Amino acid sequence: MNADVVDTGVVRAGVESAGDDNAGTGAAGAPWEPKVVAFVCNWCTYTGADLAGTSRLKQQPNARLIRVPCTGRIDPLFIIKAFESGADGVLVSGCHPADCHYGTGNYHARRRWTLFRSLLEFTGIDATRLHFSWVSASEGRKWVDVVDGVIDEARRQGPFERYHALARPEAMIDD
Amino acid sequence: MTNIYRPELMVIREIIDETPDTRTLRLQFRDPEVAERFRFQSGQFAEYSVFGEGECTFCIASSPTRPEMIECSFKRFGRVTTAMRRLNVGDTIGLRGPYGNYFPLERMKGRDLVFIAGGIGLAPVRCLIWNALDLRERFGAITIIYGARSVDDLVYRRELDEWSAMSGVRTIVTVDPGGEREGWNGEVGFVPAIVEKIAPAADNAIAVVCGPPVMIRYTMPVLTALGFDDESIITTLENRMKCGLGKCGRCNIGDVYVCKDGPVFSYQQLKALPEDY
Amino acid sequence: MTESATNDIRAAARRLLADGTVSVVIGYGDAGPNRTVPIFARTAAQADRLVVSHSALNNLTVYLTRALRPVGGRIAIVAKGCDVRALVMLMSESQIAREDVYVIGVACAGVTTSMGQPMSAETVAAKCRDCIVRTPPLYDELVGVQCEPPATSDVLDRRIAEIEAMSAHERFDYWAAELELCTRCYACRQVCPLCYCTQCIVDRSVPQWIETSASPRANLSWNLTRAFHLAGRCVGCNECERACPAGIPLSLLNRQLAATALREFGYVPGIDPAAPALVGSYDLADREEYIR
Amino acid sequence: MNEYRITQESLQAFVAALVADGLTVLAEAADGSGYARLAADDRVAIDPSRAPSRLSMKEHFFPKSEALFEYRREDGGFVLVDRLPEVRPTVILGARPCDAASIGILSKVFNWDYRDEFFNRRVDATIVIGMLCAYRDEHCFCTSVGGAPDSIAGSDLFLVPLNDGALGMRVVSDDGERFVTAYAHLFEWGAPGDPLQVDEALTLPSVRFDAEKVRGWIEGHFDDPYWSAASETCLGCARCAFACPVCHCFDIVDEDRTYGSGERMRNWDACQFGMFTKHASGHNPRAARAQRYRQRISHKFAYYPSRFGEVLCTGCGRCTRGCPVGIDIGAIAVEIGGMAS
Repeated sequence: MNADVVDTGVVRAGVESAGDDNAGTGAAGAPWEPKVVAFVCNWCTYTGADLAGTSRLKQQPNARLIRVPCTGRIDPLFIIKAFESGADGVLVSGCHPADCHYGTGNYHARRRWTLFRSLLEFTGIDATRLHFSWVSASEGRKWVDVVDGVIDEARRQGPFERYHALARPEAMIDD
Repeated sequence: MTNIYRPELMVIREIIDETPDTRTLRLQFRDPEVAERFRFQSGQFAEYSVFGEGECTFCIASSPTRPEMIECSFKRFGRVTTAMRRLNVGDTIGLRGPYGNYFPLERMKGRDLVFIAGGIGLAPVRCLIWNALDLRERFGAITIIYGARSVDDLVYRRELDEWSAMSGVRTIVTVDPGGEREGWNGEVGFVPAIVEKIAPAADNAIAVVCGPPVMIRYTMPVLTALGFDDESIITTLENRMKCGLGKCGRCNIGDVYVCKDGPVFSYQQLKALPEDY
Repeated sequence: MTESATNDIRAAARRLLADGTVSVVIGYGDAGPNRTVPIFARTAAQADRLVVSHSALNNLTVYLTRALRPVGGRIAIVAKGCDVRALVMLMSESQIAREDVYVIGVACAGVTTSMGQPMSAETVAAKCRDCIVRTPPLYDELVGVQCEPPATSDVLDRRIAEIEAMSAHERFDYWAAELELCTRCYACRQVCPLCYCTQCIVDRSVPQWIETSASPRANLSWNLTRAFHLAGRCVGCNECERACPAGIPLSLLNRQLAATALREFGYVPGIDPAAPALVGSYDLADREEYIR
Repeated sequence: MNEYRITQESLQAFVAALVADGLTVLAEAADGSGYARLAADDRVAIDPSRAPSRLSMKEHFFPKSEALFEYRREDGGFVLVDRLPEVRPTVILGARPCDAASIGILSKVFNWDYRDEFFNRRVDATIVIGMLCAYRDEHCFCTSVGGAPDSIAGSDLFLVPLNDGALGMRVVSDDGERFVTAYAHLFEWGAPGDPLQVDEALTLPSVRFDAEKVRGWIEGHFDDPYWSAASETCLGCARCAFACPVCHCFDIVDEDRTYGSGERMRNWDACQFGMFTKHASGHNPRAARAQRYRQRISHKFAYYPSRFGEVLCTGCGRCTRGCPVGIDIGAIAVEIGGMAS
């Protein structure tokens, strides 16, 4: 993907397919596995995750990474869409403060997150399923810790039933 | 007790790229019984589904005289057509229809036919052209005037060549000024100007005009000047539609529902409508 | 807000139209007992239809970016304090230039919750009970009698506190039940002076981020997005809630976010046109203890 | 005409019996929002002089969102599953005449040529118990569009207040007759209390305009500057259309529920939205607010009457009461009627 141009269609397709019933679970009859969507910036966290891979650090396979140019590009709609599409946990991760490739994208993002978390909390959407981190290109180890932590937390919490149930046909008003 | 909104399933058998942005799908019903039942007339339209994305309205571009395949031609514009472009041979498409009225083939019998089309507006006309050609002895002389923005934007290119080669069919292809390129030996000029230049005889003739609104607006007075009366000029309206069943209200113009009372209108009928299209 | 304020507005409108200062005055027209409707006065006769009263509910600044966006020249607008806050936001977001609008500010003692109500302690709008802008923060001329700010009664804040006191599950169920009623008529968006996008995200279909069905899931997505897009921008005029046919307490969502903006960033929107937008700026010291 | 006498107690027992029999009972909610479902032990209040709810009862026959069918990705193709509604027998209790009239008007468009079984099944499963309406305000104008506060159009049974505070229930359709038989034991036969005489006790809303004249003017004034003036303050939301008992425009969209499988939905839509008629090419026949407003008024008072023989308006006044900028459809019809004279 061209890191400077995000086709929102690609992001949406990525988010939705992350909720694919076949993703995250093993063969039929296998125990439930959490689905986690991770929105990561191209310059730091994605590279850090890549480093974890090339360093052959072991991590759980439950997270789908969606790479965006900068955390400043992460619209809270991405997060809503991820939960709508079946995510049990969402991770948003980018460059440490002062390290943003574009200078200030992560500072702007941080403000938005503070407001968005407050809105989620107020509406009772379990904000503990939404995680934020700074992971630099050199922090492969931290990436593994963070993403495993998010997955473990989602596993402990179980399926995000409350939100996903909104999509069921029977949730529609019916006489 | 039937669900009037439920489409029949079709399979894409062939994909033809007409231009860089226009594509024709050749479709067959999955269920042979449905295929057997399906009947339509030239000028009717259908609602095509890409499941997960929605429905889109196109005329049926193939002729009823060639029922083995249903064809639709489309340009990528919105959500559904974007998805439609991603489909491959063997993929599923839904179809509801046919809907609407059709070209008055009976009234055209024994008369000269003048087909005038612009851009992708050739699709409904093409359906009628093949319909007329397959019943050739019923009609008089046939003139086809077709224009597009540029040489690259001409659709059904191979068929234009085919029609050009036919005796008793006069085919004039034009491109907008600036749209020509080296080796182009067709006309250059906007459709209304070319119609004026070609000046098809209005005597015992019917003109069928399809294309972008601006082309239709400027072609009508030319035809009138040539002596075509309002009843002998026929066009189609391309209103936005959703249901195709005269319910959703989208294609309503005055007391007319384009999806039921149209899409085919004579110039006379069109003049009686409020200019809301 | 008295007869004299109405007379002052009429006189101002007549003068501004006569001397060519403005081409139109957006104001409130009399529409029967305890009712007004927005009117656009372009002549002296129309100016004499202008009124102002406790029934001047509409936030007329919505017309500056909608109906009158194409109108050239200067426009006069009758605006209460809360309306002027919206105007300040429109200026700070470069949607309208200060010199293009002539503000007939109204010193406001409060309006009623809905049309047709006489003013009383019961009918006064919730937003007016703890108004911080009885005198507008900005105006070209001021009508009405300046009055003391009310003793804060915190009706909205108390309701917010009640909801915050619920468990997360109760909060979720509460909002799911409220938002299920949403019909997606978009009256909340259309009456909002700060929802001025020429194409709303919900009307974009490639890709379709927000589903258009009035289903529980789609309604949640739409209403969260609407509220969030107003975070740090909403000035609390509460027109969205008044316009909502389903009676959803949208003002609580907006006000809770405003409270967060104040608590976290010390930010109050719509007071200072020169202040940078909340989400368009940052501070190195912004909190981040929730970020790993 | 058969008539039953219903007291508050028997009304309460009636609703309890209906709910116990598995029926859905809908009545205008006390909070004024719309027609909502009653539970067996809810206090039932029939108050003919209460203001109409914000939303009409249309939603019961034509939901704001409903699935038309389900699509499932299977074996490289798709499987479609019908979702024709299985509607529980329903009783609408205390429907206003301006609401009950909507069923007949909507049936025309939902059944010309193609029959819409989604609408029809809901209508067929419903018994409408209308109510003589004693509410009046400056926005009511049912008598100008062929209705009346005591009109039984669309009702199966009809409630009238009696002088002694009880209600009289008249049987006004065969369906109503069949239905009420099962519950007749709960009521007294005949009506000892005198029914309030409509012409004496109730003032009819005065006829404000001649709908035929309004139609005539609209048909000849498509390009009249009046349309811009009338719609000047309209903000283009759909509150009027969604509150209207007879506005019926809709959109059809697909929504995935899980990856690759989902539902085709039908959702309320409105001619007031700029997107409504916008072509894929970008061309929009009604790009301007005034054009859309003209469509709204013309469709109601000219196009629909000339196509289906019914004014697309029951005079309930909901659009006007709810309009955030106070646009008054009755006043507009009066103005147009005035221009026609």
